[in-house]
Amino acid sequence: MKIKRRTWIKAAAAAMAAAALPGCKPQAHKLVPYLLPDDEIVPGVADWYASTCDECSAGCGVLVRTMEGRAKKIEGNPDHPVNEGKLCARGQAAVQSLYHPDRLREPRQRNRKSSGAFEPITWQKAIGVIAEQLRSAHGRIVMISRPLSGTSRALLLEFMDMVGGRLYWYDPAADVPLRTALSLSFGHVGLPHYDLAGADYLVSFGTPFLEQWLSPVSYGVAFGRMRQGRPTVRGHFVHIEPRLSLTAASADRWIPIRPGTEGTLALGLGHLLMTEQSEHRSNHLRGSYEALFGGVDLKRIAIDTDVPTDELRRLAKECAGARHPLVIGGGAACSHTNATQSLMAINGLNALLANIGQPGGVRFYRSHALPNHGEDQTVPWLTERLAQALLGEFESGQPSVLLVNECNPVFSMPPAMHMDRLFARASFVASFGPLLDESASLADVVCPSHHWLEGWGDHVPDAAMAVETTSLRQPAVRPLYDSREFGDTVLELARAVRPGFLPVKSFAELVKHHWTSGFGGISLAEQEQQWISSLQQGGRWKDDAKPLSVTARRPPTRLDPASFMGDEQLYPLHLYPYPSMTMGHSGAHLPWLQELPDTLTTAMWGTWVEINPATAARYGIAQGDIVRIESSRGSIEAPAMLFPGIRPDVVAMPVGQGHTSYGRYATGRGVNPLQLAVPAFDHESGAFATGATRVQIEGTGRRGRLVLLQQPAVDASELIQVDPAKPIL
Amino acid sequence: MDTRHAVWNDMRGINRDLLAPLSEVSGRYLLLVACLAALVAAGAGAWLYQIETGIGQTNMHPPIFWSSYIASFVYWIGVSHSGTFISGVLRLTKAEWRRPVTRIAELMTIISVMIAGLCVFFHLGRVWRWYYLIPYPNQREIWPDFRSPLMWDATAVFTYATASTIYLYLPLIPDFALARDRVGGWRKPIYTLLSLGWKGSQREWETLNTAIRIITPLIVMVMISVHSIVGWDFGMSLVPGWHTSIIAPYFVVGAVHSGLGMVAIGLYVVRRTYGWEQYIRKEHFDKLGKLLVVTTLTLAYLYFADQLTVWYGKKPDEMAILHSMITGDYAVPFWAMIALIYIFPLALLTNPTFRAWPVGMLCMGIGINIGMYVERALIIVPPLTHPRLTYQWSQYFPSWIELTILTGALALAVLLYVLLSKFVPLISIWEEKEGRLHAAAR
Amino acid sequence: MPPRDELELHALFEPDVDVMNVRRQIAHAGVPEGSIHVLSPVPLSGAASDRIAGIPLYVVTVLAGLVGIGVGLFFAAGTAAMYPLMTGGKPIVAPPVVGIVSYETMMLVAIVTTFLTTVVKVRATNSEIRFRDARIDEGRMAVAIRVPMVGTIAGAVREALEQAGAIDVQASVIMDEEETVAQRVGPAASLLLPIALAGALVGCSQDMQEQASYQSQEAPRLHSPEGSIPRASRGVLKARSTSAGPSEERGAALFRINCVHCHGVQGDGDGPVAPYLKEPPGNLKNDEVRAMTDEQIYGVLTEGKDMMPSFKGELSANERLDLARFVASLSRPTTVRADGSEDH
Amino acid sequence: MAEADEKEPYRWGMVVDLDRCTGCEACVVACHAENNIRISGEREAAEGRAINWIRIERYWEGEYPNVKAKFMPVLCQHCGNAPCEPVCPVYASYHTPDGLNAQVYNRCIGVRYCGNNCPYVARQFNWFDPHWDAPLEEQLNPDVTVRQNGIMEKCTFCVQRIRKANEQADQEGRHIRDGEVQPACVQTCPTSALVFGNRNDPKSQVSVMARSDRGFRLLESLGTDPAVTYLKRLS
Repeated sequence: MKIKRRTWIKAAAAAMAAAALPGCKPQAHKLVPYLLPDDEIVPGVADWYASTCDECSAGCGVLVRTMEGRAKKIEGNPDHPVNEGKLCARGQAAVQSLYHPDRLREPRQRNRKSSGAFEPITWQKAIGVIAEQLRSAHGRIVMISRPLSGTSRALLLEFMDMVGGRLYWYDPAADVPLRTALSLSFGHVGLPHYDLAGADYLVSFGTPFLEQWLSPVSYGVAFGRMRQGRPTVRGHFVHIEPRLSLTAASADRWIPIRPGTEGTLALGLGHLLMTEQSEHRSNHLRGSYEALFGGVDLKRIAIDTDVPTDELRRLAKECAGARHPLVIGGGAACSHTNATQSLMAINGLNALLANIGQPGGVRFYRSHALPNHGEDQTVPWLTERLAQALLGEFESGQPSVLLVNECNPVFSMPPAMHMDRLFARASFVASFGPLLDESASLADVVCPSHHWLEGWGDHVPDAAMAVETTSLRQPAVRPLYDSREFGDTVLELARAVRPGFLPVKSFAELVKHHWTSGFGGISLAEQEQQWISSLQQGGRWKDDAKPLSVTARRPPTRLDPASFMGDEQLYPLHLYPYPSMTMGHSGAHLPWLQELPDTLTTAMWGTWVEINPATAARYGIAQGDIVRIESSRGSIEAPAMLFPGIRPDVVAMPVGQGHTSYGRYATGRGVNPLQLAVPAFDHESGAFATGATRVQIEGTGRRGRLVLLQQPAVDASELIQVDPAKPIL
Repeated sequence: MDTRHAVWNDMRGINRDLLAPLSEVSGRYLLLVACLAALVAAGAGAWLYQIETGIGQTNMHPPIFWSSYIASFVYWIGVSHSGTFISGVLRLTKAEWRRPVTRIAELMTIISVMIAGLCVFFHLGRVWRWYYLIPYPNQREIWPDFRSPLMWDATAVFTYATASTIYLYLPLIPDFALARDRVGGWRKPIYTLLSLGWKGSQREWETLNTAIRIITPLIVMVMISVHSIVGWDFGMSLVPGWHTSIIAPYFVVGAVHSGLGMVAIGLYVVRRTYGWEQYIRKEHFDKLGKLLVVTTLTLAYLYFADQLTVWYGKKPDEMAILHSMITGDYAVPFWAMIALIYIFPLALLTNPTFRAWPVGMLCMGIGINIGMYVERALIIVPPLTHPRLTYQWSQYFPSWIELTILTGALALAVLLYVLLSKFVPLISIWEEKEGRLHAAAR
Repeated sequence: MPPRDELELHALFEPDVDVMNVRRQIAHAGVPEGSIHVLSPVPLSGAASDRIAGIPLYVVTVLAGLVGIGVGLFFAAGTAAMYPLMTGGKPIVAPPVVGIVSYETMMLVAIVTTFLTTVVKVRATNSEIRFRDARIDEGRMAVAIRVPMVGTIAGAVREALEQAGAIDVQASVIMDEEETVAQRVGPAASLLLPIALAGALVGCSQDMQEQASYQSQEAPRLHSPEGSIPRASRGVLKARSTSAGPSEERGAALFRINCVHCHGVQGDGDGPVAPYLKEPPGNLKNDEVRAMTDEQIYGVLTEGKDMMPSFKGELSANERLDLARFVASLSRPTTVRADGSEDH
Repeated sequence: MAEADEKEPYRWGMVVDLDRCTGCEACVVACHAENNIRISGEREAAEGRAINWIRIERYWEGEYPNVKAKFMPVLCQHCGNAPCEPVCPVYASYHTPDGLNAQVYNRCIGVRYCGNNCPYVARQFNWFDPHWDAPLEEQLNPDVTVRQNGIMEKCTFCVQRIRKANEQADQEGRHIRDGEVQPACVQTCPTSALVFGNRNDPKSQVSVMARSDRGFRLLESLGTDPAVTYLKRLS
């Protein structure tokens, strides 16, 4: 093989050339300038829009970081009195609900008779169809909506008066028994302000105030202050609940009482406060509570509640000795047939401890609202008993038009209520939610409303606050799809039914009108200036709310024991469904929340059943086994989670999963424990007693799939650590 | 004197025997090459799939970031040390029985170093950016961080690969000359090139022998440094169970132990396929067995010393690892490893008849290598699955992609060996002749 | 190696020949010691070995080792000192690390240099010998002698060889060889080609240049929502901390940037673009402008006026206010200073 | 303790008050929203590959009925003597002058030794390329790189916010005020359990709280000198 020198040089040159080949250019990035420059957008610089979060009814003030017309991040508004710059997990995840891939993009209609599939229609057609139904319904109209406040509440009330329909608020996390108990005890409609930050001794009967209860962020901020906010005082916190919930985990002491006996324990505590600890507390109220707390047998209470008497005495002594004791009830206490009575007893304790209206106690304020907001009309809550009555009415031949706004009763109400039958019976159903959830998929016409980051509105906090707060909501981004503001849809419907309903052009203008007219007699320019500064600040909050002097009107006279559904022998265990701490009742469609590990069990992307390790051992169940849970109404299956923080006679399951139609991340994931719930209602409030069902569990021998953050990818991880130091050699 | 004369006459026979594999290509050989190539292709396909979709195809997850690829890297580096150790030490001690063994072992060295290098590339998350490891001048003014044990690894393995290639090539020069004169076809020009025009004059012999005498101690020192550095990859970390001072010597002895096992396999296979009973005699297997006993005892001693201090000290984070191995998730592989690399060798290799029995030595070699592979995996995986924060304890088992790639790598090693045996005489011909002359002279 | 007319004699011997005796006889026949080569299939021990010229190999190894340490020091210590980056609280140049890396590079350079020297030495010695009889490997000895063609030495040596018992003696004339160099290097070049190509492929991937997130000014461009007022809005006048100079200066600067090309440097409406416009830009010094209040000028700047575009998107509210004040000052009777110079 | 270096005004650190932490995990979601962390999906989460730059570890103590669940937010501790830095062969992980443990995404080749060497298991790895169903990618933060597969990533104390505050402070010719720059988790923590600030400034809130007698540091015995100080829970 002879290669001449020249050929060798040519080969080398070719090699060099090959090496220089690859100048592959990166993809060209086009910079697209604006045709008409946008007055607010400076490329690369973020705009911050002040608004109000609408993921739950607390209404925290938020600042939305927007870059070139795209919402990037939601942060707390530091000036806002509700959340003081902080936000909960759900608030942070709200951006994903704006850009959710399965949001409805335009109004759709479903022909019930034919295939039942939804076809897109125009807005005129949708409004026309609904208006036609409203006109022909002659007043037989029922509207179920999530609780609204401010201008949208006033508008909806006026609309419903105009069409002669009935309006109900529906929110699965509304704790209706607590509201009923408060109005019965103190004759006051609104929720008081539990001043945790000022309290130095807190007793909580099942209240999940650190999870998703009424105003989670404000209670989070208050809890932080109660613990470490004051240099010399550290608030002591005792939590009483059958299961060690996230709130119980932050308590100094957790008292696992038997389900349904919160009221009984309150009686015992009240009795001790009146008798043995009476010298600490002024007993001017002795008379009115004598009937309730007087004749009480402590031993009986100890047996019923499974709480030793010395524990009860210690609680009473500490409670009486504290300077600012506070007792709150809710959450678990609301899920039994004697809920309202127990809560009235619990609130009675506050009266006994004379902390009503005191700093660190239960404080009531005059509910305020901007003028002509119709605050005098109270809107009834759609409790399950009321829903059953409605179903009866619809089935007895008087079906009416059903309007549903941003709530999902078909899923969140227990299936025993047959909400699907109510929707089927209704002559016509219209839904205004953003997603095609279970309720919307049974509707005839679906008109998607703007996401709260795309729309206008204002919000008055549900619970009373020391600072009189009204917060504003302004769009941070332009609407993504062909959806409309809910207010605008209502206005158009109203005008279709009765022309000339309201002089305003749009809902945004209505909100502005309400706000500017509320500023009193100042010039137009000044009103505009006030409006702009309110928008920039995120609302208006004068600092002094007028306290309301409240007297305990009718003390509770008797306390019935909680009744449970299902035979004691056949179904020995209590079912304890609790709202999932990551998703709550309605957050399952957000991937960030699905992926958020439930802090106590560290489980993600699914449902599980929590069983006390001793009970699990008795039934021969290991961590991760599929367990069948059976009640008299049916049975479901879920993987078992050995959970040391639960009573042996109770099994707990998170509520929030098991959707059949709620976006790609939630549909067909997990299981809804409320399927097992046997119908039982709280006497006074009519709310469904979700904790009143007895169940039986048995291992199916199959292995389930528990997705855990702790000890990842370990199929049979025992949650209870084997003590590594156990000698083996 | 006549025996010396017999040896001289017999040289033609030696040439014929030892050059036999180079010439005939049997059907069985082609079949073997074909199925090995298929396995290699499967491994390469799995690797491309892993590069394309992401290294998530493996079963690794926090806290287990290293797993079977690094275990294979350590195993192959360990096996590669057999060649240098045997040919190096035996040449230093002038042990006569080294003659047929050295080249078989050195060929294994070259191939296993290459496969070890390949395992590193399987392991890299962004393998197309591997050249960041090379210290080349660049406008970003950034350079590999030589404080990282992995850069010591890179330097050491590169040095070791170059050195062992040289150490294999030097004694091959005379054999290439011999082959150049006898083998035709496409190999002749390559042999001509590789034999550097070797004529066999005494001055050439003298140069060659001095060179080999100089490089032998150097390469043994390199061998010890390379596997200590591979040990320090783990020793330098804070992972409980890795951060021990004994890990470097333990790895070196472990390497030699698995290397000797592999050589035993090599000897038996070569002897069996080419029928070189009178070249690779029972005496070789016996001597190899003796060496194995020595390494088994040393390794057992080091391992016992390490685990004793852990067990007696009872530090929780290290006890957790010991527990997981003795009674926990990794008990089965642990006790299998103990049996394969300590109990069977000590029990069987101590009696001479077994040592001299080639089939026995083959099984012993295979057992030791499987045991050592499991031992490397048990060094890497249990400490990673039990970090100090018990919240992160986890489990790991290789995924099918990892197993395919690693079997592909093993098949590639055997394929290269089989192909090389057609190109390079497996037993050093001139050393064999020289050995016989020495034996005859005594 | 200039071609010389020389002869090479090959003598094949039985293995048991006394090599020393043969060597003495040939030397006696007048051949210098250096050009006698004894070829054997295995290294002959002791006496028969020729002396090796040149520096001993171990010296080369030791020197190469020292060079290797230097290379190691450069790589580990030198580069770390040149690009000092703090990691893990460890010293920038860590002695044990430099030690390990230098140890490795020392070994590398030492072994490679020894090998290269051996190759050179072996090539040097065996290039003197032209011919190798294949039968050496089958257990024969051979002696190769190089003698000049002319003269009687060749015949004398041939006899001495036959006398010493040579089985077969051959002679061959030394040929010219120059193409061996190319022969050697050709295959090496072909090896270089694939490596260069492989190197080329590597630099082609563009990791993370294509970001899933929208970079600024990336299509599709969206607009901000109508009616909403961000916290630090550009459209809302706010009391501004006087960071930059007085308002006039800022106004002048903005005028120079945004307005001069139509309204001209002095604001007379004679800017370079003016002739190309359908309607001539307004002369800012005429009385119509003088009559306008600052707010009205601000309005014109914000909304634009017939041909003039709106500057709402370009300038923030405060910038437009400064610009309006400056434009007003252009047309207003300038406050005549005491020394009569106009106050621009 | 790496000594406070006068020339460098900032050394960022964090204090976690365990007595305030209620385990509500708002910090985890805020971190996901701010730093473009991928949605790993159920399969990847089941394989233990869910990426959380900050996670709330829950440890059970005791047996029923007096059982307690203790929460421990764990994130990258930005150690002074970080074990993950010297072991990286390509300088992808190094220590910035202002006390942050920086992770250079483009430089990382995925050797993952730093992941092994971190005793806090604070480093996460991108096993696959991330994927966002349209239009979720509209939410991605342009200031933070979207990482591809084969790259190690971890908490950066929201370095994009720190750098923006640096620029802002330099523009106004002053130092960054205490509390002016806050990572997303510190900003959203309802009970203010997380506090972030400059450890070089003895009067900053984080320095004051770090000196509290309840203070301890995670796995301090390893000598990693973490920048995060935990305050013990009292009940």
